[in-house]
Amino acid sequence: MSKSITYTQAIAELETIVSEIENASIGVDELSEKVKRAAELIRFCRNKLTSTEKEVNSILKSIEDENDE
Amino acid sequence: MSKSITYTQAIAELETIVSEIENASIGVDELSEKVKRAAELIRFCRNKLTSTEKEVNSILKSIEDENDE
Amino acid sequence: MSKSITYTQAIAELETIVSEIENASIGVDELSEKVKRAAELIRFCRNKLTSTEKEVNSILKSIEDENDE
Amino acid sequence: MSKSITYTQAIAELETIVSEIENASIGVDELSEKVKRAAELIRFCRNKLTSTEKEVNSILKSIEDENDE
Amino acid sequence: MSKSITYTQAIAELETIVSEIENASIGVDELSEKVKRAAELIRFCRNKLTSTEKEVNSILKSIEDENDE
Amino acid sequence: MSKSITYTQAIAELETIVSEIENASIGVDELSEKVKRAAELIRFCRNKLTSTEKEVNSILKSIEDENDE
Amino acid sequence: MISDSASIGQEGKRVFSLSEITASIERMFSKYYASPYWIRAELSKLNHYPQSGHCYPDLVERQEGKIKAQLRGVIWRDELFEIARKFEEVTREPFREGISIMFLAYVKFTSEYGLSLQIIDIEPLYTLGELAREKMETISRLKKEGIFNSNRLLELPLLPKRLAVISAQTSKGYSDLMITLENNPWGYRFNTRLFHALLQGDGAVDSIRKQLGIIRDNQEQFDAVLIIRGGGDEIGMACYDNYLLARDVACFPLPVITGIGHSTNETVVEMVAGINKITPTDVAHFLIGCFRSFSDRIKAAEQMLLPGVMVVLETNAARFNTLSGSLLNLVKNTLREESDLVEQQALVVREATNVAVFNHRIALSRYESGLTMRPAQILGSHRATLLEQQKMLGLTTRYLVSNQLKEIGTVDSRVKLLDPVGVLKRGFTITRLKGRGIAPGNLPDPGDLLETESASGKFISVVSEKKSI
Repeated sequence: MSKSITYTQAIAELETIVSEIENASIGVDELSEKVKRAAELIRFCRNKLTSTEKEVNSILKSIEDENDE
Repeated sequence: MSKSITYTQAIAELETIVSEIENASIGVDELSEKVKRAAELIRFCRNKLTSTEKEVNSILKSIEDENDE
Repeated sequence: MSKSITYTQAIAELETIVSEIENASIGVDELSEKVKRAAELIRFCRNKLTSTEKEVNSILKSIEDENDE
Repeated sequence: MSKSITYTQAIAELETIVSEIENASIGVDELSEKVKRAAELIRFCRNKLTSTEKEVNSILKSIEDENDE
Repeated sequence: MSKSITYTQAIAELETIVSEIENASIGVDELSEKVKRAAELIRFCRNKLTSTEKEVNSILKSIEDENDE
Repeated sequence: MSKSITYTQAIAELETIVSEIENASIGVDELSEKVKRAAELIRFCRNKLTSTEKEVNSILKSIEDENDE
Repeated sequence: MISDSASIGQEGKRVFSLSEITASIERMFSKYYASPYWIRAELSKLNHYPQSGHCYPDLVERQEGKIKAQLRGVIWRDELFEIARKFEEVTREPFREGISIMFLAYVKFTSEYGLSLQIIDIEPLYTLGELAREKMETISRLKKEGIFNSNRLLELPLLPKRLAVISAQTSKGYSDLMITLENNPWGYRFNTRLFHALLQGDGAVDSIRKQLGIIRDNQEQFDAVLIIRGGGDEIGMACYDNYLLARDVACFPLPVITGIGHSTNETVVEMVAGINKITPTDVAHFLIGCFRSFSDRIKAAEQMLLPGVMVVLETNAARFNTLSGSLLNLVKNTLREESDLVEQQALVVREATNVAVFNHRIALSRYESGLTMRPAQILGSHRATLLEQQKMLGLTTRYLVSNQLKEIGTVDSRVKLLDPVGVLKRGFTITRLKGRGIAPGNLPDPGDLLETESASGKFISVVSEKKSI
C-alpha cells in the first residue's frame, strides 16, 4: 500500500469496499481480492490510529504534567 | 507560534479546536497536529496567565509597598 | 503619564478601570496594562494627596505659627 | 490679595471656602489653592483685627490719658 | 467735629455708637472709624463738662464773693 | 435782664431754675446759661433787699404836702 | 304851784318873774324827783371844763339815728374823777364821748342852769356790754357784707418794703418800729412814710380813716399799711371796733398790718387786718422776717445751685464715663469675638482639609482594594476555563481516537463476515470454472472441469449434467 494514502482515504476506500462486498454484486474472485484489500486498509487505519493515539496521549500527558508542575 | 497572537485569540482558537474535535470535524490525519496546536495554545495561555499574574502581583505589591512606606 | 492630568481626571480614569476590571470586561491581554495604568494613577493620586497634604499642612502650620507669635 | 477687600468680605469668602471644604465640594486639585486662599484670608483678617485693635487701643488710650490729665 | 453739635447730641450719638457696637451691627471694617468718632465725642463731652464746670464755678464764686462783701 | 422783671418773678424764676437743675432736667448745654441767669437773678434779688426806692420817696413828698394841708 | 307873790302885769294879766317860775319848777322837781334814778343814755358830748374840773355832758337817746330825747348832764369834779376811774378800770376805755352809759343821776332843776341830770355814779358793766354788743354788731355786719376776710386775703408782697405807717410821730410804738426796722443787722432797707393820726379815743376813727383815704389814693406807691400804736396805756381801744374804721381796713386795697399793742381782746380792726401783730416791735420783726425769708430763699437757691450743678455735671460725667468704659469693653469684646471666629475658621479649615484629604485617601484606597482583588479572580477564572478546555481536549481527542478504533473494528468484522474464508469454514465451498466463479456468462457445460475449494482443500470435479432451474 502506498505510503501516501491518508487515513481518510483509507477509510473511504474501506467503506467503498465494504459497500461493494455487501451488495453481492461482486464475484467470489473479486471478493477475496477486495477482502484482502479491506484487511490491508483496516490494518493501516488501525496502525494509524494507534500511532496517533500514542502521539496525542504523549502530547496531552506532557500538558497535563506541566499543569501539575 | 507567532508572537503576535493574543490570549483571547489563543483561547478562541483552542475552543475552536476543542469544538472541532468534539464535533469530529477533524480527521485522524489532522488530529495529532491539532492536538499539538491545542497544547501549544494551552501552554501559551497558561504562561500568559502566569506571567500576567506575576506582573499584576508585582505591580500591586509595589503599590502596596509604597502605601506602607 | 502626562503631567497635565488632574487628580479628578485621574480618579475618573481609575474608577473606569476599576469598574471595567470588576465587571470583568477586561481581557487578560489588557489586564496587566490596565493594572499598570491603575497603579500609575493610584501612585499619581497618592502623591498628589501627599503633596497636597504637605502643602496644606505647611500653609496651615504657618498660619498657626503666626497665631502663636 | 486685593487691598480693596473688606474684613466682612474676607470673612464671608472664608466661610464660603470652609463650607465648600466641609461639604467636600472641593476637589483635591483645588484644595491646596483654596486652603492657600483661606490662609491668606485668615492672615488678612488677623492683621485687620490686630491693626484695628492697636488703632482702637491707641484712640482709647489717648482719651484715658486726657482724662487723667 | 462740627462746632454746632450740642452736648446732648454728642451723648446721644455716643450712645448710638455704643449701642451699635453692642448689637454687633458695626463690622470690624467700620469699627475703627466709629471708635475714632466716639473718642471725638467723648473728648468733646469731657471738654464741654470741664469748661461748663469752670464757667459755672466762676459764676457761683462771683456770687459768693459778692455775698461776702 | 429785662428791667421790667419784678423781684417776685425773679425769685420764682430763680427757684424754677434751681429746681430744674436739681431735677436734672437741665442738660449740660443749657447749664452754664441757666447758672448765669440764676446768678443774675440772685444778684437782682439781693439788691432788692438792701436798695432804696428813690422814686417812691419823691412821690411821697407830694403826698406829704397834701397831708400837711 | 306858782307863788302868790307874783306881780300882776298890764291889762290885768298875771306876770311872773323868771325866777318865780324857776323857783316854782325847782320846788316841784325837788319834791317829785327827790331820789336819783338809773338812766341809760348815750354820752354824746362830754363838755369837760378843765379849769373847773366839772363836766357838762350832752346825753341823748337815738332811735334810728334821730334824736328821740336829749338832756344835759352835769358831773361835778369830784364825782367825775371817781366815775372816770371806775369806768376806765372796768371798760378799759376812757370816759369819753360817743359811748352808751348807765348812770345814777338826780334830775335837777336850778334856776341858774335849768334842767340837768346830776350824775353821781355809773355802772361801767353796762357800757362794757354795749361796747361788746357794738363790736359784735360790727363783726356780724362785716361778715354779712362779705368783706370780713377781704384784707386778709390780699397777698402781702414778698418784700413789704414801701410802708405807709399810720401812727403818731411821738408815740413809743412808732419809735420802736422805726428803730427795729432801721437797726436790722442785715441792712435791709425799708421806705416808710408816716401818716400822722390819733390812735385812740375820740377822733381816732376819723383821723385814721382820713389817712387811709390818702394812702388809698396813692396805693400804688406802697406795699402795705401799718397801723402802729403803742407805748401808752391800753385805754380807748374801742375805736378799733368801730364799724366804719373796720370796714375801711377790711376793704383796704393794700394789706394792713396792725401793731396796736394790747394784751386783752383782739379788736375788730385787728381781726380784719391782713396781718395782726401785737406790738410795733413785732410788726418790725415780722417785716424783717419777710425780708429774712426772702433772703433765705435766695440763699437756699444759691446753696442748692452749686450742689445741683455738681450733681448735673457729675451725673453727666458718670454717664459718659460709663459710656466710654463700656465702649472700651465692647470694642475689646467685639475684637475678641471676631478673633475667636477667625481662629475657629482656621481650625475648621484645618480639620475640614484633613477630613477632605482623608476622605480622598479612603476613596483612593477603595479603588486600590477594588483593583487588588479582581485581577487574581479574573486570572483564576481564565485559568479554570483553560483547564476545562484542556480537559475537553483530552476527552474529545481520546474519544475521537477510540471511536475510530471502534468503527474500524466494526468494519473489520463486517469484512470478516463477508470473507470467503469464513464461509468456507462453515462448510461452504467455492466452485470455479476456468478459474472464475460460476455466474451467468460463465456457466459450465457438462464436462467442464470444476475446481471446488473448501476449507479443507481443493477438489477437482467434472460436470456431468446440466439441469435447468
